[in-house]
Amino acid sequence: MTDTPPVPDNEDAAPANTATESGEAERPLFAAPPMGEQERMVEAILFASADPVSVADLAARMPHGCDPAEALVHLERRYQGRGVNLVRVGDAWAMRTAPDLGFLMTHERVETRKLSRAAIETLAIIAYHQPVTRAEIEEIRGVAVSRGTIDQLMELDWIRFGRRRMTPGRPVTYLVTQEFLDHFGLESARDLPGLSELRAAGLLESRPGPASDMPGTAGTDEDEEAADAPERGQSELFED
Amino acid sequence: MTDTPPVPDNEDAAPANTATESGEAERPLFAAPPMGEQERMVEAILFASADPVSVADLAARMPHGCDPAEALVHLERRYQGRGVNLVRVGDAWAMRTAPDLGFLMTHERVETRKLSRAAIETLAIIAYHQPVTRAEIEEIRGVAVSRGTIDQLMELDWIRFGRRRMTPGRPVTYLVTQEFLDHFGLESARDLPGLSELRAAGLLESRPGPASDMPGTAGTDEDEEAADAPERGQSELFED
Amino acid sequence: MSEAYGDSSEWDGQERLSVGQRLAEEALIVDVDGFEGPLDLLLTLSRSQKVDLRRISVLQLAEQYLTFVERAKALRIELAADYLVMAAWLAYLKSRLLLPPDPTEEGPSGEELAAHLAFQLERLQAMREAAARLMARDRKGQDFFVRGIPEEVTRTRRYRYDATLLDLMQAYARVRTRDEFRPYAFDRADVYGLDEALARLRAMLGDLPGWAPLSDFLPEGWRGQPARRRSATAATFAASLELAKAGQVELRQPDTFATIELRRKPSSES
Repeated sequence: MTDTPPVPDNEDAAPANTATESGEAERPLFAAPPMGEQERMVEAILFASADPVSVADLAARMPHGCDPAEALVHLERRYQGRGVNLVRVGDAWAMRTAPDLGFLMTHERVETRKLSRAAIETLAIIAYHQPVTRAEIEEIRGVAVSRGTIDQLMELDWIRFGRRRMTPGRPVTYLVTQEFLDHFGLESARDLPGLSELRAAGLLESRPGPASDMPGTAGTDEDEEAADAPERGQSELFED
Repeated sequence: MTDTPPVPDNEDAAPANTATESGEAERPLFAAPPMGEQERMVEAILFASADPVSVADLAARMPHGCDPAEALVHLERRYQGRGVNLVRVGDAWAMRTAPDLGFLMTHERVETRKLSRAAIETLAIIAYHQPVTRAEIEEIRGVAVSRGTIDQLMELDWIRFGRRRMTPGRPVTYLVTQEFLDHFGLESARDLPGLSELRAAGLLESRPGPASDMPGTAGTDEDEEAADAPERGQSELFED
Repeated sequence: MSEAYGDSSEWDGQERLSVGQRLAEEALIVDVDGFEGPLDLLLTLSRSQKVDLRRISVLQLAEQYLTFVERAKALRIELAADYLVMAAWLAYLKSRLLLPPDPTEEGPSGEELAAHLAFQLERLQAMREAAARLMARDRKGQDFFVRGIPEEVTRTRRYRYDATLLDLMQAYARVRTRDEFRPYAFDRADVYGLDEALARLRAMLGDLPGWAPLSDFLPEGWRGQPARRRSATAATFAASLELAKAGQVELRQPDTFATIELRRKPSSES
């Protein structure tokens, strides 16, 4: 709170070894605080700052006449072997937890695993054909879709429920999420390459298939058309 | 929040200077790390967190057999008079910059919305009289407490709901939070300034008025709470 | 501003107020919005007694308050109801304090009421001082600061599933090429044949009482899914034409695109 120029009134708080070594009597008016005090200041600034702080910035923030470079030397020594270390980041300084204690910070081990073949295929079908019902996914994949696969994709926040289809049984539809688009770097599901492009990219070897469809032409739009769209079946995509 | 006891699977990560000084051969399986090492761990954990960390959380995160409470004692001593201090917040601990160096932190200062007089007084009443009902706050202030005031204090995470009072209408009570203690640099609600004097003067008692028709006390209620909620001393909390 | 009241005894005769005193008094009244209710105003008035709140004269305070309310009325200033309620109560309190106690009357004595009012004022004042001391403390984000670069800790063990856009496209390509490599076979799953439709229609004709829409003749399981419904409709319609040609049914359609209906041809009975 105080905006008054800081007077070195904390000398007693400063460690004795540094506070006493300078000749107090000779200090001019507005003398810099003793080095112990400067070290405290650097310590506090580095602790509270959201970014590493350069020596120049330290000097600008500390009272006139301070020598942050020297204070940093003292501080670095003080934190050697501690749980927290002073580290240099480019031409700036920051406090970081000691690398060997990293295990305390990351209590979780994140293991990256590949999605199962069933999951990635299901995801692809949802992305290309959304909104799509489970029955339709099964129709396209030719095998049943397990509850676990859907759950996993839900948990990853890559798919979500769309509107129910206005057909008997009112089956629920699936859509891909914003999270999905973010993860795969897409602006919209319409940006997914079409089959012809897949083929051009060599992902679809072999002979040209009967399908010339552009994905995303049918119902990549979100919810509104899903409900009243029973007429234009998703399976149309495959029937030409 | 794993409840499984953490296994000390990172012992090899301990720095050489501490790992070698104890007789490795004699250490039983799963022995706790030496106290110096535990102190480093507590230091790192508290440095890494912007929020206070409870002793229980420390214990859960440190290797099996550690004694964070003792490590805290060492650590507190080590940081005495430094630019960063170890402070106690309720049953948790945190590292905070020394208050006398606040003038250096112009960059980090958080501009807080100015609180109304009603909000400040309501906060004080809750802190000193907790657990306290809305009707009791209104009794003390002599005016109705607006919902906005309570909302604002809730939003600041300075107050929270306590248990309902077992009186007619079962009015909800309010308490101050750990964030309140942290914000005002209090170790506990017992350390509120002037608390013991107020208690000695009988000003924290909920003294029933001799006349039920005292104006400005009853009927300021906005909602269901019983205006005549009797009469368990708020100061009970502090009386031990 | 309470200081401006001077000695409260002057309130007894309003004529004797100096100009300055009257201005101060009016300022107080005009400022009544700035007070948070009667208790707040009473606390302010009580300061003019310049004594410890514990030794305050509640009688004097009641008179001050009543004078205040009278002046506000004289100045035609609207006072909120709770100020007037307090005035009425204080007038009652005043009478209880001045008159000798009536032993037959129930309830608390004037002194008890006065003591409680004094307690309320003292408690409110104490809370205000406590609030001020609280706000004057070193505060987080103002005077002391938290770690600027917290290192977040998450405490759940989890697996991160990853897939690239390439994985996704390859998967889709795989699904689609699987279809393409399938030996050619007419996919009959969703095709309702003419023969089936004919057989079904013939079987149903016997029970038909009158006109019925064509859609009633669609078999179960072929009415929902669009492709299947289309196929069944086409087959059933073709079958109905076949039967009409054979003279077994009649067809009608009232209007273009209207529902097609059919019935058993009456003459076919004979």
